[in-house]
Amino acid sequence: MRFLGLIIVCLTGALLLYGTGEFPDWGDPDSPASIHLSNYYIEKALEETQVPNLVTAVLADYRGFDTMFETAVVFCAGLACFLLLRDFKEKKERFYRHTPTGVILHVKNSKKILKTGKEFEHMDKDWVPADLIIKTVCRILIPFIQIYALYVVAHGDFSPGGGFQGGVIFGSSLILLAISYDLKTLIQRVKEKVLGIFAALGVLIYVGIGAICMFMGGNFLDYAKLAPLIPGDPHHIRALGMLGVEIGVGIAVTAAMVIIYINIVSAGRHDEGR
Amino acid sequence: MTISNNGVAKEEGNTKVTSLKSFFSFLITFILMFLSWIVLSGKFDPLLLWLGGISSFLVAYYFYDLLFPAMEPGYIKVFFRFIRYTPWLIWEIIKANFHLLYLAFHPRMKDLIDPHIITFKTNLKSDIAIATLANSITLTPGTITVTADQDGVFRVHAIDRESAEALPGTMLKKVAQVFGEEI
Amino acid sequence: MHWPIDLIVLTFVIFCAIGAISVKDLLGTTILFGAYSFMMCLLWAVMGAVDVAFTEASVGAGVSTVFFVAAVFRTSRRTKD
Amino acid sequence: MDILVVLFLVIGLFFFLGGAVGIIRMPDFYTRLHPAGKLDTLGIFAMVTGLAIYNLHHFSLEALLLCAKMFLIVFFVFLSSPTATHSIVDAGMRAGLRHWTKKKGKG
Amino acid sequence: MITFFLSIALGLCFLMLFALYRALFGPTVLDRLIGVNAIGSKTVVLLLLIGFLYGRVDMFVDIALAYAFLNFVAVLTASRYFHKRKGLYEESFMD
Repeated sequence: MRFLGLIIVCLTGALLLYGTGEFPDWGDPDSPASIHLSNYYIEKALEETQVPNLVTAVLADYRGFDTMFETAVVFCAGLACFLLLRDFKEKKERFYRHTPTGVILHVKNSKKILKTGKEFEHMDKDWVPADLIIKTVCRILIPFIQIYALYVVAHGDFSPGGGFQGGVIFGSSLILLAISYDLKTLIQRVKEKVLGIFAALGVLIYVGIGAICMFMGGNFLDYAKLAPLIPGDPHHIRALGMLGVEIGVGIAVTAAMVIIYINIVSAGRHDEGR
Repeated sequence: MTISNNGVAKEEGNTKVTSLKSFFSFLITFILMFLSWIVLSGKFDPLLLWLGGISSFLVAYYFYDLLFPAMEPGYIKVFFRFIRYTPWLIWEIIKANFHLLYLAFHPRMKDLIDPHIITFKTNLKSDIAIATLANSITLTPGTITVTADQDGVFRVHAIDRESAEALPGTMLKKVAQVFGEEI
Repeated sequence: MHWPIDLIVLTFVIFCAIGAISVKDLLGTTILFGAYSFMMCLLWAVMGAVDVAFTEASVGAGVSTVFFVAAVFRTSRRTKD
Repeated sequence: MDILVVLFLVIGLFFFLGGAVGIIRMPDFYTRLHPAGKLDTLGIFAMVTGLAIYNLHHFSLEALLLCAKMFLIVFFVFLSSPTATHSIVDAGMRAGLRHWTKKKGKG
Repeated sequence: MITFFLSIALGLCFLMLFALYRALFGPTVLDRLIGVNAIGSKTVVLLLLIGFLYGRVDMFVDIALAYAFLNFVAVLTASRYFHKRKGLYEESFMD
């Protein structure tokens, strides 16, 4: 059976390689892909949008619908992870740890919840104490990473990056908090509810900017119609609209990444860690 | 917005001092974040500067206790002493790296190396001093910190006898002097 | 102009891909997949597609490795075939 | 000036070469980490210094800020690389990997 | 100077082969991790060199910075796995 699979794969590969012979050359100026739209983008984009980074102009302005639904897909991924994995059932077994000595109590099959205070605290089976060096270094690094992520979001117009990449980096800085301390620390700082609201809010910002353009009398996501609302140079209005959209994407992606991580790593119970 | 296992001392009674301290740590975090924003951005556009201000405010407001859990006035001195410590560390790293290069290119390497684990105890108290010492040990070739815990007990994996013998001496003294602790 | 780097990195990408599907241990596969993403990011950067390289570096190498490790952590490390 | 750049880059490459050879030749996991974690760090330091000097040929504020940005990478690597090394060693210790010693080194 | 940068970049690519060997054929998972870490640290410099080859360093520095950070996160996550699960060979994995 595996041999048959190998033969089929090889045949398909050979067919595809045969098909590449008909392709235009690499970087051919007369290829169908680069005679219609690309020239227009390259010539007009800077003049029309005042955004130096062509990729951002294409992604957030000319093909704004595409990016909007991409953001919606990321949001849906977060939602799917939450709905499939989140487990609201009450735990049967509980673990308590005596803080001064480190003795672990294991309570089975009891509905009663012991009182936790200074002496005893909740803990989980998988919990290991956070490593001192990793903890300290991550504590120092995380704010710098976050400012870098926000920089990437804000400078989507000038340099590579944008909402998606910045959001992912911000999300992984929060994930780093969960890795270096434990999951409880992250959940205490950033509540689950807040994450859900933010994930929806990011998509809402994107759609809302588009809808405001519609109310102002333009097409959906036609940023030029926003000019009366915002003071400043009307030439830059498209760049400003793109900035708003990027911020929405960043918020949505950050929240979705953290939701996915939390739900996967604790199998939906949110209890790994103390 | 505090980390429970962070060792943040919560003294009851003088909440005013605590809030003042947290305000100072917020301020210093804000300034650091804004400086790094300027270095990253490299553009002095008013819109971008405003955005930088807002982002550094957000980071400093929500995560001020990460960078400086409890701001002490002595931290500024520690910072300058740390800057004076860095060139010595880099020189030490370069010096010792050539030793490791010699080991890596030696044809009879397996006769030269003799890996073993040593344990020693120090009296360092604060987290950041222990982490600095551990990272310095790791950066100086020939030795890697395996574990370092709250009590200041270090387990170090050394690649040969020579680099193991030099271990707790000068570097520990320098680090303790930087952070103002007893040896 | 940069075709030597292009060619070498492309070869490495193929090695990484073959390694990632032939290793039996799923954690090892995850790590090799991270290496594959690193190489892929380098390849995009050599070709001049800076934004794609950034996306690959942030999503492929960083977050997806984290998610895969988290998933392996909750399931098992064996493959069935 | 150019000589300095060439010197730094070649030194960095040499460190990287040492690290690569060490990774191949060392007998076990723990000893492999020694060249991997540290020679690479110094290699990055040397090479970024060389590139920053090259970048300062046309002196301006932007070039200076770009150099600062490059040294941000160095700062980051100097903090994160030993931590990653320590983390890997700790993982190996907890996983129960024996370390290579001279007496039973043949195995 | 550009030719020199290109040759340095080619040298780094060649050195990457050693780390790739360790990543592909490392006996244990942790050896692979070392290999990936070494690949990452070489790639940071390689990205900067490519930036100089294109003459647009300001763009490539961003990627290099993000790269250094995400390499750290990936390695930390994979090694944190062993802090929580004990044992290199798990669940009768060896047979």
